[in-house]
Amino acid sequence: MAEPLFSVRGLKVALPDMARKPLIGRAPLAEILKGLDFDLPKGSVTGIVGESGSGKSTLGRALVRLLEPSAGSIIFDGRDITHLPEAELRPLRRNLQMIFQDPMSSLNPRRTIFSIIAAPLRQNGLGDNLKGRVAEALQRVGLPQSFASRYRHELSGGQRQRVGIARALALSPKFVLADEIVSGLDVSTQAQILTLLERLAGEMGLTVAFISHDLSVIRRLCRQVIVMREGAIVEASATDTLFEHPQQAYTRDLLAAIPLPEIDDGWLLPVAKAPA
Amino acid sequence: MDEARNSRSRISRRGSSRHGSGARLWLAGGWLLLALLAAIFAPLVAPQDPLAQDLMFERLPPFWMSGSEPGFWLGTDSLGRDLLSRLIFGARIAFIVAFAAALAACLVGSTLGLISGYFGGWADRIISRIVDVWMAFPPVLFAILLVAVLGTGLSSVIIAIAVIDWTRFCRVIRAESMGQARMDYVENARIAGYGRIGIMLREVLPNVVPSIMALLSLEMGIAVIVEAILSFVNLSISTDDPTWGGIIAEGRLSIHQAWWVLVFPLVTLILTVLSFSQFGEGLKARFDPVLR
Amino acid sequence: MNATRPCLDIRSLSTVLPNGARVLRSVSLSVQPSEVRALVGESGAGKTMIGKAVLGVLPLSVRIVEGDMLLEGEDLGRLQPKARRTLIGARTALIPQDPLTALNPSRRIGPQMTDRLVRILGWSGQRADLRIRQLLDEVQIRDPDRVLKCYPHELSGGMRQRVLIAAAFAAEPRLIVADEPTTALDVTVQKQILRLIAQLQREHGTAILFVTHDLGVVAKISQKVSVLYAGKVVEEAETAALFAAPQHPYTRALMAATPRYTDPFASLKPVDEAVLAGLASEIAAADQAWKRSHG
Amino acid sequence: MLLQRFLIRLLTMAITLFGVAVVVFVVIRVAPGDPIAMMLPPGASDADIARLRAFYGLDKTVVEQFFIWLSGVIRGDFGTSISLRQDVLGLVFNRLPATLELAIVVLLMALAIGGTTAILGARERGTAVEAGIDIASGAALSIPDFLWGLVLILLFGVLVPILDISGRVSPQLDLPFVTQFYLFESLVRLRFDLTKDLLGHMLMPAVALALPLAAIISQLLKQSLKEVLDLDYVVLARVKGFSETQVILREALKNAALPTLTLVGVQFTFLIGGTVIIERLFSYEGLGNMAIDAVINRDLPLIQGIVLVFALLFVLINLTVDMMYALLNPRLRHG
Repeated sequence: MAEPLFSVRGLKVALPDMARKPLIGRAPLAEILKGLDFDLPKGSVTGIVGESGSGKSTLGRALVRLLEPSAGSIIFDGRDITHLPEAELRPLRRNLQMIFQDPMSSLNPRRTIFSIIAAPLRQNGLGDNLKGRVAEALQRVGLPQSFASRYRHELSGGQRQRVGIARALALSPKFVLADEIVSGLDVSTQAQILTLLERLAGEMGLTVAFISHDLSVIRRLCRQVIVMREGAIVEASATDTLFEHPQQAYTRDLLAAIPLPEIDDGWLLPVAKAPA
Repeated sequence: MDEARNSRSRISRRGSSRHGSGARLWLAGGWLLLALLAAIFAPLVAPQDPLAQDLMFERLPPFWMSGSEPGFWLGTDSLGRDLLSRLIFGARIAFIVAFAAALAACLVGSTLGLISGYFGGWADRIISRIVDVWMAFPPVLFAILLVAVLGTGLSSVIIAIAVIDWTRFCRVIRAESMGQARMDYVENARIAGYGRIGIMLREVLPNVVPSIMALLSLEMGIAVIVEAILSFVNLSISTDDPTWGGIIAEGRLSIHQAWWVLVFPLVTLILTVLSFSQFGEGLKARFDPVLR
Repeated sequence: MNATRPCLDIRSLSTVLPNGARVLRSVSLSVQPSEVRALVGESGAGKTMIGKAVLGVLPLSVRIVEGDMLLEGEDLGRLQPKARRTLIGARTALIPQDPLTALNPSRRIGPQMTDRLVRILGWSGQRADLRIRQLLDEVQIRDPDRVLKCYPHELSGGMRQRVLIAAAFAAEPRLIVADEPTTALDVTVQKQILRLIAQLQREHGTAILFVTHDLGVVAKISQKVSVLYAGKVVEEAETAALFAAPQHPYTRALMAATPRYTDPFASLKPVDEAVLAGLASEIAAADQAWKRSHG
Repeated sequence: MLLQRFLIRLLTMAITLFGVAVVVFVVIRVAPGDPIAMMLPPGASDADIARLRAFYGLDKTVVEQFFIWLSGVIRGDFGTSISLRQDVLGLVFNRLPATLELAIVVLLMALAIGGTTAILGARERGTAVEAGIDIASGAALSIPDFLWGLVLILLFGVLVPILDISGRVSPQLDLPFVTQFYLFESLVRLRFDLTKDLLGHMLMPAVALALPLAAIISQLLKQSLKEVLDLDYVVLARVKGFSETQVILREALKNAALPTLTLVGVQFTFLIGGTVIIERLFSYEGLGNMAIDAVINRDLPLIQGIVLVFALLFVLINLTVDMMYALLNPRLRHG
């Protein structure tokens, strides 16, 4: 087996719970992630799946160190990045990229697509031949060169998400976090974006953490899956194993709850025991 | 009071997105340009010496009324000074005060608002507390007090207006920066390797610039009014220089004998204030192609 | 008897935006009593707008330019606004998309559920209260006393959606418009909610116009389906027949694009350019014809 | 929860007031002029000046003066006015009712005008009615109260002279009042002739102040209403069969009013600030008018007293609004 790119042990993240914040003083901390252990193997796509409140997005943000863990360790490419301060992280950022869920909010409305894609290049010492590199990034995601001079609002949803991918991949990073990148898109666009990511990940040998609430999508894209619930890992295994022989009741419930696009008269009939 | 500040900024936002901006922008800009040119070339365009008193010509009515004298288009005041010339020279003071005071208030307020909104934490707490204290002063009284303390004069007026009105910028820009700081592209910039100041200048600032511009224009109008109010209570510039507020104060006294001494500066002032606020909103609408 | 008079009959409905663009393009469809008809399409297909048009809650900018809507034989377009409102209030209900914004945050659940019964239908408060409790029981809410006194923010998303379903069925409407009622929910909650809607629909014999973007949901809940693209019905069929043999190329493409974990490599197929080109010319032809006949 | 919120607001209020006291004290002491010299006839001896300085405490250091003054303020002793030679608190209380009456009339006027136009505009959204309301409120908002005051003077004082342009009450009238709340007392005593005269004096300054405030209430509430009217629960209410007016009044108004409420509070404080120049313009004998005289006469104790009373009014208004907000918002009430 290949050496893991990420090695995570006992990872805990606690965030201030603003709902319970007293009027004076700090909000109490709520433990979002309750001690996670897992590895992300190099050069493959790992799915992280869970329902809302499972902590999957928090986990993603901790991996790329937008959040600082409260306990445990994150080893990235042999280096402990658990508590690295922002300034020391900056040289590593080139290899820790992210594609956001909502391209509307993740692309600055006042910058051209060129400027958006060029920013990480410039900031990471790849400022030479910017034009060429941006052109290459656009071409890689199947966008015409003329898009370089456009703004966010001049693009469709699918095109925006392509820009998000182009920007993240322009640096040829070792790791990319994809956080629910198709959940706002129509199925036809979703299929395009996912096949694009699938192809690029294969071509560039990327390590990807693919966060999604949709197990159907995960099955196609990922080599292994981590199922999360309430800040803990329910089950983690190779994709085929998970789908063919789910070990945990929760995983089986999740699978059974997906409405497949095929006729099944029994699906909606109440089962003997009331749903939990 | 956060809610209040947020909704304050919402007013300026909603105004801009609704109406077409073209006609407003041109009308408002046209008047301001006219007034500005008159101010710059005042000695050339003013038909009379604004300070020349002539008791033979006191309270002459405007040109279309009987008893008017050629050359005194808008009539004269109770000392026989030409009203049009005084208005033209008054525009000089009005514009100097408008530009200088509004820029100073803008610079201080926007910087503090940006820092407060983007960085949050202690910086925000301290700045917000100062803003609260400032907001507890009646602004006009504060301005009058400051000018009384600093002594009358152009620079006192400018300083007083900047000192009372920086909070307007601070409040709005703080609220907008807070909204910006929550956007994903701020995190995206961190992912790209930018530091905090870099993100503030690169990602946040460009998105609040339209608001700053609209506020700046609005503030210029307000500065003109505050200057007029200060002149009105006889606390602005030295009494020799004609100011719009000073003319209004005279007009208020002789209102039953010579209404025009009040009407013309009042109309000038209203047009100017309206133009500044509409110009700002129009600019904002024009440079905000990316709403939503 | 049932087949002679549909519960809802929409005939050639077209709407336009202020700039003259057509949003709905001569949509015709009908819902028989006790039938669930799904309206499926991607964003911009106009599926939500059809439901809003029926209920008379279109955005102000959208104008109906042609077509009739018959609710149990009554032509909605010919009624006075007041009579129309009362008719819609008495015979229809809406299950909205987002349970978070569908309840008034400053009113307690109880009055929000009973106000239609009391103030529009003229029931006594006691009768309305009994009715609501009965429905809450049907949607498996076991502590009605507490729930009725709650403010919306005190309930979870799934609970709120149950409350909304109970309120929708309370007045025994003939037709319910369900506008993506499970899109905002997690899959496990979605399954429970779909199950509840199906169960109540069967027991009360209500017709449902079920708006969704998810072919999976269509397959599970509906008997008939209309596939929409750009405000036009491109295919209409019995649900079973549609999934057995989709006729229109767009329907086939949509099915191939929908992910299926049981068959990962046969699904998630990007829509073919040729299909989209075909759709575009179909829409253009329809618009030309419409322009000719409407000058 | 509510009580805790209240106590914390009280604390921040105290901090704000202390800040105001410090700022005004510092600003005034920077003044180059000597107030004592202005009080005495030109030939006064140095000894006289020194005696008077000692009487007003002006011979001590600024810090000492501040704490002497502050301890007095806490005991309710604001010092003695230099120009009027009377107790500052007495002077302030004598003038405050006039300003409060004006402010309350303005607020009621603005709420009535702003509220109705907002509801009307929201109900008739997208029509010429709304466009008309927008233009009117835009104009009312862009022109400051000072200019509105002048316009009104020209219109109703000169062109059609039907209103009094100066003072609070006609001087020839015989006033039976025991309090300074003339308007209120005239109503209680059923002396409607006096009410009429008082309102005749108050109308123009009140309208001048109310126009911008009404415009801002109207714009904000209308915007807020329109946002709420697009929400699902409002759509649901329409489907239930309620009419648009019922929908606005029953479902939308309360939720739309909440965000507007805090803003009305802030605007009301601006309004009280605006009374200063409007009172001056109409020679209305209120606190603001006295404040300008105090500044011109360099009457330090009086200025300090008035500014502090204004600041107290401001924070009290904010406190009231904040508490109302918390009371009306179920999330905060039960949180």
